[in-house]
Amino acid sequence: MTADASRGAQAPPELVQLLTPEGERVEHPDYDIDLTPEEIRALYRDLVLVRRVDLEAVALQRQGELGIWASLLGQEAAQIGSGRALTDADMAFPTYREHGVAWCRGVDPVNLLGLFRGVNHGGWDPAEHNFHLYTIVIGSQTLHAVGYAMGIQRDGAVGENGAATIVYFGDGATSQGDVNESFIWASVFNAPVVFFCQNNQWAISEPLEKQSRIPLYRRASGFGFPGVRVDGNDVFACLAVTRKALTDARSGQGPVLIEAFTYRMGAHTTSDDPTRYRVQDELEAWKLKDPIERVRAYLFKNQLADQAFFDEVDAEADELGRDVRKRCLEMPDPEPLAIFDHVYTEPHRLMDEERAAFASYLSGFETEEGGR
Amino acid sequence: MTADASRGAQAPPELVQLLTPEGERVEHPDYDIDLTPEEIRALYRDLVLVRRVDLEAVALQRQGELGIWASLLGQEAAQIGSGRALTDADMAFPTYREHGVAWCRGVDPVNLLGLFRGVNHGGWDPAEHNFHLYTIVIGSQTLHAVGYAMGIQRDGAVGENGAATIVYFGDGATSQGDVNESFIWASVFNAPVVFFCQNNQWAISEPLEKQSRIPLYRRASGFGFPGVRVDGNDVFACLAVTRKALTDARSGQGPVLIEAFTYRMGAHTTSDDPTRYRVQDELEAWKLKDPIERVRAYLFKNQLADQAFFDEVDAEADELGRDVRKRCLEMPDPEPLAIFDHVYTEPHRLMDEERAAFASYLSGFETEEGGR
Amino acid sequence: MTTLTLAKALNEGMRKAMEDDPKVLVMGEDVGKLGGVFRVTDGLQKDFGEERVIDTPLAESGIVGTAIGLALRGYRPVCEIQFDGFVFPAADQIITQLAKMPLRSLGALKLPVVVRIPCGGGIGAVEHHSESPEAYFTHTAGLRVVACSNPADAYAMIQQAIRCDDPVIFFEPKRRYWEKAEVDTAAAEEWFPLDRARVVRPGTDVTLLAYGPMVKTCLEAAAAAEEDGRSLEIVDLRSLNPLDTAAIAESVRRTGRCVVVHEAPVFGGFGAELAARITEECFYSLEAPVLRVGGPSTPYPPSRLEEHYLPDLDRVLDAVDRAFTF
Amino acid sequence: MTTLTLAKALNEGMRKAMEDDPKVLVMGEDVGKLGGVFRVTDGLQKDFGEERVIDTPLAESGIVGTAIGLALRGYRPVCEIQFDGFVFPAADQIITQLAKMPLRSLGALKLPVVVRIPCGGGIGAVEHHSESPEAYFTHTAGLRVVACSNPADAYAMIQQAIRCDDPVIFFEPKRRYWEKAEVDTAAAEEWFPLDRARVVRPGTDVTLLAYGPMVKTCLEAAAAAEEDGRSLEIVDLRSLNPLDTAAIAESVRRTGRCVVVHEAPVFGGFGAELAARITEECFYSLEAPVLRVGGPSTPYPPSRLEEHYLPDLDRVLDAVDRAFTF
Ligand SMILES: Cc1ncc(C[n+]2csc(CCOP(=O)(O)OP(=O)(O)O)c2C)c(N)n1
Ligand SMILES: Cc1ncc(C[n+]2csc(CCOP(=O)(O)OP(=O)(O)O)c2C)c(N)n1
Ligand SMILES: [Mg+2]
Ligand SMILES: [Mg+2]
Repeated sequence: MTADASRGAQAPPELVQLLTPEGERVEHPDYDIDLTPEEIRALYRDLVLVRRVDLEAVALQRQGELGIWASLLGQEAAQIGSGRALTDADMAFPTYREHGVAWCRGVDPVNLLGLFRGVNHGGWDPAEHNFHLYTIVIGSQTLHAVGYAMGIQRDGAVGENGAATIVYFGDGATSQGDVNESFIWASVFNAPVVFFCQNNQWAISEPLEKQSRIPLYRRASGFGFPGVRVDGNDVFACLAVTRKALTDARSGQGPVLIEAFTYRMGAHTTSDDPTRYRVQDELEAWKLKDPIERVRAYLFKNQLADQAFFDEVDAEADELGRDVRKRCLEMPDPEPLAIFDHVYTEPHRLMDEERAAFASYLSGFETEEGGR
Repeated sequence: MTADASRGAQAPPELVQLLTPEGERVEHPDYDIDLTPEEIRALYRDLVLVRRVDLEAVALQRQGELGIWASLLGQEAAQIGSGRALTDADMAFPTYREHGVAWCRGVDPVNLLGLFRGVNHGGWDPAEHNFHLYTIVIGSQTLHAVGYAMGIQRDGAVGENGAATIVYFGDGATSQGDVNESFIWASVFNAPVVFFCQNNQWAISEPLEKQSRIPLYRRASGFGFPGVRVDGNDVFACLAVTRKALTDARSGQGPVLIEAFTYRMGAHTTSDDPTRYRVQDELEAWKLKDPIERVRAYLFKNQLADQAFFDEVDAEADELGRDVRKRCLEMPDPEPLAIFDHVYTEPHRLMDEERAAFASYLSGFETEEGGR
Repeated sequence: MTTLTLAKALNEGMRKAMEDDPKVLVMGEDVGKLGGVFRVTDGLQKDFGEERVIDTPLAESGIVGTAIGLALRGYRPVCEIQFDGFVFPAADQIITQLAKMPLRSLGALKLPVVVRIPCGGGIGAVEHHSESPEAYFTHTAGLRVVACSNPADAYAMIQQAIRCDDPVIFFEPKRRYWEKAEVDTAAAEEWFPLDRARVVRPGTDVTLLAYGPMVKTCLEAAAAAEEDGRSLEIVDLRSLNPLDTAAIAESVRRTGRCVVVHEAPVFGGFGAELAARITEECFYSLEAPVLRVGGPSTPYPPSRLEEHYLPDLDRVLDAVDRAFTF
Repeated sequence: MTTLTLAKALNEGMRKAMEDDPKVLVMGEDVGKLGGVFRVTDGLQKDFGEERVIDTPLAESGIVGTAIGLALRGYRPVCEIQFDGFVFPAADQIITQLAKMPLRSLGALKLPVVVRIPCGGGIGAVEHHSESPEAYFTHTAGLRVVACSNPADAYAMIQQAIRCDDPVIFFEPKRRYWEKAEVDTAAAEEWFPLDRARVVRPGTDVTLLAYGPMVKTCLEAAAAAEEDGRSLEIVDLRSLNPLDTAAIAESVRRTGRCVVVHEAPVFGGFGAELAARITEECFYSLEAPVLRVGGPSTPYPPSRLEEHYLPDLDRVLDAVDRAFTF
């Protein structure tokens, strides 16, 4: 195994893990979780379904139906574990890769595709799902999340039955000024926010060493709040750790940084070619830690689910994939004049003028039968 | 004493101190310094002279000769201690308050006044003194310093007889994205840079609690490099701690963050009115820790200097003050057409056109005997 | 009617807005106890508390970024950028987030955030404290950009900006902060619309377009020109985006000549948009090209040179003269 | 002479610059092993090592800020901003530091930093990946701003930019990256000056001013117009700041009509400066106002709408037609 390939191949000692890659339940002194078989099967189902949606989206991109897609392959446990820790009142701020969290928030997967298909910049109402729009400018959403959390404080919604905010970002994002400023704001105002960093080891072609020389969860200590590293491929641990962090935040104990140690199994996006910069061995090592396999193994070994269940979930996944595909193809292109819509909330003269001019320009083509 | 006034009134345990406010030499397990009487007297002289220059500048501002002045009062030890730790080959990046460091770098004090008088934006050649221009945009110089340090690395100038960079910034500056990005760059590239934060407890009207909930030196740990807090009013300790950090940096051991725990005894600038936001008690508490008094006491108690020496230094200071004042008043206003100079290094058509047009506009007044 | 300085008018306007709507927050560096370096927020923290008047950490991106988050939670933050030259660390949050998020949400989200920027020179300050960065924001679709020039407008416009559901970049002419005028603090419902230009001095020979600090300079020039027998019409743009093109064009068609005045560098400045747009609208009416008076296309100079840099009465009249040589 | 794509021409130009001067560095996100997301730096790290081709942490302010520091130490960094829409986190370092530091030092310091920005739309990308932010930089005194439109210029201009002792913002038309043309890699000393505009197609009826990606669009429009019996002259500006006003004015005086074309939103776009300046220079020669063709004054739309947003042959010809209705 090369030096590269050893990245994270052995679990670092500080990693919170509750379920081993082999599907063995292990104990952790600070974190525990007590899930019913039904809950575990539900988590399994989530994991399988979001992976299926993701695969379908990759296929849709290959077939030219999406301009690009950012796959979550390998990060399902981090997203489902943290996403299922949220209550309805909590607010989540994603990057562009949180398809699994979106799923937990009840966002219709087809709505995620609009952005990647190029029919809109974001296809859902954040308030409806308490799930903010995808954010592409790396790190900028962390400040929004902290501001939102400051709003929760001002609403008096911290304490019992309180609400919290969770914000997602990648390992690369930790280098942005905004992310560090968000740590400052959150700690100074003791805002109810959980920083959920999915360290998938890569920022496009750059390995973690280009962003930090120490484990990322330790960044929080420099700002005076707790940081914890969790096995990001362990859905139990992600759920437990995020649940605790959210509970603390909601009850007024301030921010927490969670580093979910995981791996980007696919390309950065469908435009990317990871063979140019990373070795196959690394991928192989991480395949052994697959986030779905270990839950399956656990369910199986502990006889919490039978083959029929697995088949059922697979069938459901296929059906979901087909449905997403079908509805993706049905997504209409926006009207040309939509360019001018929603730029401003209130009437805006320049928009009106330009819209009218463009409409008249377009109607010129109609009379000319399609122009020159 | 109010809660406010207790800020830093008792030395925190982690503070490196070698000379108490009372002028007693104390030992520190990690830092020591062995200074000849002559060296100590030289430090004393530095402290007194830069304070005198500063006082003169404040007076010049009051008399309308400077537009504004940012006083270093109270921060002399932090600046002289760190400034005297530098070798000629080291490069320093200041804020707008590092008059003491400028002194150590051999910058003529009068040159510092140009910016504040409004005759230029910076009146010295940084390469001549290895002292960069004053930077007003908070924190931006930290990245310049790290880039410069990366240049030192590329020049092969790390190691024995190596060079390092030191960059100054305030407690408020630690909140800026740029400063945190500079920590990332420095640690990832292991750049030979010393981050010298003068925590003078205030960012204009905002106390440190608005920027951090833990001591600032601990910020470094979040980025994986050492941080140390030094008594910023103790010139011995500042010299010792900075010297060690620079030695480490020069020899390839990477960045260090030094938090010099000090106090802004004056207003933020001459435009500021600190009575609006801070209590007199706090000031009184800090007066007891004056950076000059303790050296004087030490010299006196240990009979390393006599009254004649102190008188001599005071006389020199007065002379320096007079000289600075005289030469300040002599500073000519720039020519109007200087507006177009040095905007570009190479010839630039627009500058030429605008310069010519403005010259002709101005000459119109001459013929009209001063215009309308 | 009370007599207020421009700074105090803003202060009273914000106070009124905070009284009217508990969701209005004020945030920025030193806005609390100190009341801002220009005292524009003086007394607000004392009266509305630290939860509503927030001294923030020292980082402009953080200020605007968290204001966006607060707005997403239903608040109406009013951010203060301490000086014009310090808005650039917030450029990314303003340009890529504040301006675009409503569109990104297809209208589901609105961001009623006001970013107040004291702007312009003439106060003898050091670098970064005298700039006029409006062109960076007028070119940023999704933002409204307004500039007040006098106490009465300041009082009304800041409240209108706060009530507006779109993000507003609000420029304040810092060297006019201490100028006084009568302000009618009662006539809240009869405010002149936020997005309309106003003829502040009617005239017949040349139209002068100005905003913020230059309105007064133009008024002075008009008074001087009158003695020379020339009648200048002054239009205070007030809103730069959207621009009240119709009102401007109406004036220029009447006068046939137009001079644009701002402090920002001419090259690529907002005057370019004015000149280009007016020329297109009024091509047949123009006796001369639209002339631009502005700062040289250089960084703002050291303050001892600012009298040469800043457009003044003479520079304005010189341009007026030139407009008559065509 | 070799045939190169525009991307490869830039690559070869940088390679040449690195060979010629050991102080030239390349830095940015993913510029190393990956060779940049557009492969413009492909192979450079392999050949020049990690010390000279630096994969940086993910932060644009850090990239430009440390590049400034490297330049202060005598290096000539070439920074890559991955996409146009991601330049804004670096806005402060570019606007308040890179552009102003030489002046601040009264000429003691020079900052030969190149900031490369792939720009423009037409590649079916998501938000922030198709923008044309040139107007933010043309208005920033202290910066040079250039835009290449074809492989031959790309090869020469990137080397000229690197040799230039002033900071240069270097725009690359990303949708033209894969277009090929003959490049004379030998004629280094006979390069057309970096700050000159070039007539890329002579004509007599209308002058079209364009730069970057729109030059090709204008050439297509000119070919189509020729069939209609109209002769369009195309000027490729190449340098936006400084602008080659003389060359442009010479053309417009001859043709009497001018259309400006860029992808950026029209409102406050660089076309405004062109229109204002040309009108002032050529007032008596203009048969029609300078017309501007550009993106709507809205954020760049989702890619399924970009064909409507981007100026195309039809929009250009429509403006040409309108120029004849005056
Ligand atoms: C400000 C900014 N700079 C650059 C980019 C281009 N970019 C998109 S994703 C990415 C890497 C992000 O890495 P990481 O934060 O680790 O998240 P991941 O993609 O691995 O989930 C980059 C550089 C961007 N979107 N925004
Ligand atoms: C980017 C930026 N924002 C705001 C300011 C205005 N300002 C000047 S000094 C200052 C406080 C700085 O505090 P600190 O970093 O502690 O340094 P000190 O002045 O105490 O030495 C502020 C807010 C600035 N210069 N730059
Ligand atoms: Mg990553
Ligand atoms: Mg301070």
